[in-house]
Amino acid sequence: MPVITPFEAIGAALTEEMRRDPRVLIFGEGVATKRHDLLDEFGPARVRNTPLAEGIIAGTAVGAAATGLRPVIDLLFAPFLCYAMDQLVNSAGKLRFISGGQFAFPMVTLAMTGGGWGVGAQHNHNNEAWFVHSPGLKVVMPSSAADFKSLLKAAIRDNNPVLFFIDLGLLYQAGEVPEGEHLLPLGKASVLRTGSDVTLVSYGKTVHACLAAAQQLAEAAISAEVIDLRSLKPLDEEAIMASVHKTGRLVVAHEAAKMAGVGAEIAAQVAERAFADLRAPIIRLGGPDAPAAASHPLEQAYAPSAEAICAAARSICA
Amino acid sequence: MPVITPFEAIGAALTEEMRRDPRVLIFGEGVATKRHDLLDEFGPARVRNTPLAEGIIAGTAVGAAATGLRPVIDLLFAPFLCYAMDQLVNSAGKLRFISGGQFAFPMVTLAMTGGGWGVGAQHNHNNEAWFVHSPGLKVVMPSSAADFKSLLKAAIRDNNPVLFFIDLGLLYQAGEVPEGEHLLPLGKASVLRTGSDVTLVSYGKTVHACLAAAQQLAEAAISAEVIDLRSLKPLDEEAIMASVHKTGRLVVAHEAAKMAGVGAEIAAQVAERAFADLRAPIIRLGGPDAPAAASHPLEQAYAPSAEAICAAARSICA
Amino acid sequence: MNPGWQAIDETPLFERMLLVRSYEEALVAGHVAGTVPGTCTSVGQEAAGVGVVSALGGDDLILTNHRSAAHLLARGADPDRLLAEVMGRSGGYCRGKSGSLHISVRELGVVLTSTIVGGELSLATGVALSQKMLGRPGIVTCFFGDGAACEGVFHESLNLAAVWELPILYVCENNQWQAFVHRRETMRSEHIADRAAPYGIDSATVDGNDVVAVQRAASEAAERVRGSSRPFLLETWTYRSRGHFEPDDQAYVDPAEHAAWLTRDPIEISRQRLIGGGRLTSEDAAALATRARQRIASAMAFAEASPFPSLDQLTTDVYA
Amino acid sequence: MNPGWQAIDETPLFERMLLVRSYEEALVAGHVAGTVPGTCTSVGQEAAGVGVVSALGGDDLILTNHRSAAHLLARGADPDRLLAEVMGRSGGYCRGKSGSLHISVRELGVVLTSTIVGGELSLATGVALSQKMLGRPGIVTCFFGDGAACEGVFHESLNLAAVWELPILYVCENNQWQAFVHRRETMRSEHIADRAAPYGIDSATVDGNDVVAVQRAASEAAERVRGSSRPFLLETWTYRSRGHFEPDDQAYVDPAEHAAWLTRDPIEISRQRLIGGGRLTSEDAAALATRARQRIASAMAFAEASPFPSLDQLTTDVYA
Ligand SMILES: Cc1ncc(C[n+]2csc(CCOP(=O)(O)OP(=O)(O)O)c2C)c(N)n1
Ligand SMILES: Cc1ncc(C[n+]2csc(CCOP(=O)(O)OP(=O)(O)O)c2C)c(N)n1
Ligand SMILES: [Mg+2]
Ligand SMILES: [Mg+2]
Repeated sequence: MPVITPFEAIGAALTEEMRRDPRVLIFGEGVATKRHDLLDEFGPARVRNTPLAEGIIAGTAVGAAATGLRPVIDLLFAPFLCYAMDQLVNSAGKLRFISGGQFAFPMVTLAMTGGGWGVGAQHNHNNEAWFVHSPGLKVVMPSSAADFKSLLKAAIRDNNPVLFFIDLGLLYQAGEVPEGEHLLPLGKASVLRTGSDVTLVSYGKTVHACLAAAQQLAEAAISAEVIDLRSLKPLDEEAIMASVHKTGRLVVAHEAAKMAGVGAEIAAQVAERAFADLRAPIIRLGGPDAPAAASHPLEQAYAPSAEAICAAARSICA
Repeated sequence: MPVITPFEAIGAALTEEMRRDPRVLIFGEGVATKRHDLLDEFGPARVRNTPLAEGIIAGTAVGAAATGLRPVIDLLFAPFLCYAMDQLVNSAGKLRFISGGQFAFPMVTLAMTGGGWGVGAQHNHNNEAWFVHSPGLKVVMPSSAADFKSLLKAAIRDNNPVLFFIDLGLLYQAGEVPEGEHLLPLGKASVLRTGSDVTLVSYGKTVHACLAAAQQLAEAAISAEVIDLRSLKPLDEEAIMASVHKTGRLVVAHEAAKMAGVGAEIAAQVAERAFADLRAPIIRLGGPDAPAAASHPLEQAYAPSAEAICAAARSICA
Repeated sequence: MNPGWQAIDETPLFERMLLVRSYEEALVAGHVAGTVPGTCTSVGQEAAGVGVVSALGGDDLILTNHRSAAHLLARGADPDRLLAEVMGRSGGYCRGKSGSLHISVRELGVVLTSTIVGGELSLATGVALSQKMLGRPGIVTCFFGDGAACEGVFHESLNLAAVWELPILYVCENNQWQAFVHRRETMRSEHIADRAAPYGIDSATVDGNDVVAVQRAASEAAERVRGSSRPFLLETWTYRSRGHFEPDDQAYVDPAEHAAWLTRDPIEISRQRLIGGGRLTSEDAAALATRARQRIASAMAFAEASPFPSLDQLTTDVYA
Repeated sequence: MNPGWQAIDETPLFERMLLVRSYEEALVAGHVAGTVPGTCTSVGQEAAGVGVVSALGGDDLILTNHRSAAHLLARGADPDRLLAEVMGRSGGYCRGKSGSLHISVRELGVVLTSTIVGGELSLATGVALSQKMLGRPGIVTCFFGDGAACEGVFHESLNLAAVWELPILYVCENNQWQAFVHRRETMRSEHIADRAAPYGIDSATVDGNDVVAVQRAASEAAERVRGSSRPFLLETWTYRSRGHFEPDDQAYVDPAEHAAWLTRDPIEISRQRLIGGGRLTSEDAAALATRARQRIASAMAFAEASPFPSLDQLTTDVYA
């Protein structure tokens, strides 16, 4: 199987979908420069650089999606989504409902997030929970090169606005990506490791910390099940419930701030729907309720480590 | 004790604080028109109408706050905060940290939210959870005329950026407001009714639904404790833990969408810190994961009712 | 279609304006009676809306905002379904989910109405991009207010439309007011049209209270957009005679300015020209006004008879 | 202080430019060596930054962005603490929390640096409002790029500054590039200065590679802001000689354009004028260059010796 990076996997997904469907186009600040292979193949009408203006980039995508195109936009870093919140939340997320179903918004918004480049809090801010809390949107955040490709293809074919978050720490982590057409349904989690003592739920980069933690736990004779959510909205509640039903213990981990993060929603669902199964407190690990620093050691310490996840699991498996 | 509306209580708080501190000023779209009493007393330099541009209104407040003024801005309706997310989140919330503590941002942002006027999803959207999930901000949402005044005064004196959400449904609900200087600390919840069987946690308008539910529950010989959070960030975890320690049961209710709302954070904290106290599943009630409709019956059905809260409590007190 | 002054038949425009006025008078009366929620009326701006819309072709698309009655009715929207929507009934164009502030009517080409000020400006570029890339004939007309021209997205929208050569007719209804703030307080120049040139966009300003002048200016502007596939900005200079949102005592309005504009009521200007030109008798004009009122009365009956949406509608139309 | 052409002593400006160049050459070398994170350099723009900052008074405030080395060093920032900040060390001006992209130095009046493009434009109005309402003498200088002029907040900022009569000197460093996109692709006009007039703001454009011309134009502009308490927009026409962010192969750059601009290197222009005018010998110039390099070498030593922040710094400086 070919081994490629998520950056390449995203390019491959875009290429395949743009070949398949002439309505698919991509635009953003520097997209045509950085993805010149796409520009060469599909031309300047379908691969566009834009002025530096996230609001109108997103608004243009919303208007185009409602009227027959299937735009993919690159808004670069997640904090820049702040300039496009009206278009993404008030327009893309709400105008289908407000219009009584007259419009659909098949569009994908790409945004990088998380630590890795030491660029500080105005580039590194995991705000995906905002969009999970907003109606009419879907939210995807892959953890492997193969998933980047399959999930992006599925997102492009979805008829709803999808926020596609790219964990910076993974962008150049090459992995095996099967040739040919592979799509993953949005809203289905994947069990990366089965276990019976504790369930570790995560997404994006932190999935790998969970896998490492599970390895360490195995050495301590604790059997951990690792769930990669893949999609945060829709959220695969059933996969989580099924696992907790089996293990009775839950640890949720993500790089985003713990406070009111996606982990809170997962913990709350389990505390409501799987209470009878629970044998121990639900532990959440997430970033501190603080901006992310540029300084390398602080940036790296922001996200939950395998050690911290392992320790949390041990504390409830005692 | 004088009986005034929250609209008047806000005016009273502004008047007292502007008298006390010449650095306090207020601006926004139509502020000088709608609050002409303030304009008359404090003049056009401290009470300003602005162009229709939420981004620069908020940015101006951030820049002014960092350099010696204490601005209050009125951004009207919560969905309009979408135009000011960069200034509120990336600047006000992060620049203190990014600068290594060189700046502080004593500013208050007013925004109305919730149902009541039948104006639809682009005016009615409870997005307070976004700001609870964002670092460096404080979030306040009062439930009574007296609290509107005391909490706004405290917010104006706070040295951090405070999002002050005004539940539309309460704006003209008159209540007793004590004369003179009363401040409430941000981050302290209030127990509006003590009980022993179940804890009902809420904020804003839904607090009144919880009180009504508690009344109905009492008739069914179920003793409910009602907690009004008042401030969502900082969140009064201790008050919640103390109550759940006593009751062993928790129902959280708010008008904001249940999915990844503030209720999730509260449920998750209890499931982690008070697991041993819990005698039943934690129930959350919140709006559906959908935009709010303009149509009156739909708008009213969006928020959790006293009946729904009562039924939820009964279901876990059986 | 680019009719010169002579060619324009003013009577149908006059009738449309009467329909809009009757419709909004019914909204106001209903609000006072407590049967209709508050709305943003376009009383005084009927010519600006009717004049532009009547200059468009059937393929052309329209984006509008919270003050849309003239645009919708001029485009041929059914008063029954409009009123039902305003009153939150299931028979409304948006099943009662929109209410008055963001009514879209896709079948008429009125798309993506937003009540977020500037929303229409942020969406128009994408609609025009679809028209251009999918090779559709119609141009995109984007109605916005002088206040919306203060939002940053105005700048972003015009700049992108110019750079990408998008077929957009930007129409700014400069009605002097931005909710409770006068235009004077929010910008140093009187005219929004002044702002187009730096983007490389041509513009014009027209008396927005003269429906014939508006129709002609809009026809010319639309032809330029059609011919060049480039954006153009038309400013209609008009006045919001009633308040921002019902109810509104307008205590903040300068009575002299208000009175001066009332003497230039667009319907009265049209009526006098039609009668003066011998194209209508005052009896004809009165009869047309009566017919408009009757049409709206039956629409009100339809709306009041239309049921509210059922509660399952809380979660429908969220995802495609 | 409004020095005419004659009055300007170019040598200190030349020295400042040398310091900036040496500093950024050290950043680039350190990046190649793996000891310094990637940065946005202002190589080629030294005159634009140094010329403006040297025209300001001690009371004046500065807002800048991600490409700030010339502004900071011209203002007198300590290279030790700057380099420490870029390298994420506790000895940096922001304790290592900022890194290179948003360095503020309050003690020098460099406030609220933001790397959000347009951030400086959204904050400058508030800083100027404080200056005005608190009766402080200094004006506010806001540095931004040609790309930032495409963000909506540019429009909102200029409009508000004009309406509220805020003492802001807007300085657009038009370096032809917006990250990986040429200015040509994002706007129809060449000059940002063209955009000021509709707001009622005066503007000027100056050769940004001639430090003396920039200094003079900035002095005049600053005096106008001081005298009128009104905003003014100065555009410095310059070029980003290196990539957007280290590393950057600039494969997307037109070699002819690049070569043409390299012949107008601001430091070389200044050097030749100083030597030509007999104010420096080439030996003097070389000695100044050496001194600048030495200063940066010792700064690098300081930065490398400065410890990383301790982990408790993860949650400090969040709330006041
Ligand atoms: C982003 C946003 N800010 C504020 C409002 C509240 N609001 C609704 S209409 C309006 C005035 C708009 O003025 P203008 O653009 O001139 O349009 P007009 O109402 O005069 O037709 C305001 C402030 C809003 N709906 N959206
Ligand atoms: C809101 C936002 N969008 C995009 C970026 C990424 N970015 C950083 S600098 C830059 C180019 C800015 O161009 P310009 O304003 O001309 O400044 P220059 O870099 O040329 O000095 C971009 C796109 C950002 N930091 N913030
Ligand atoms: Mg207006
Ligand atoms: Mg540039």
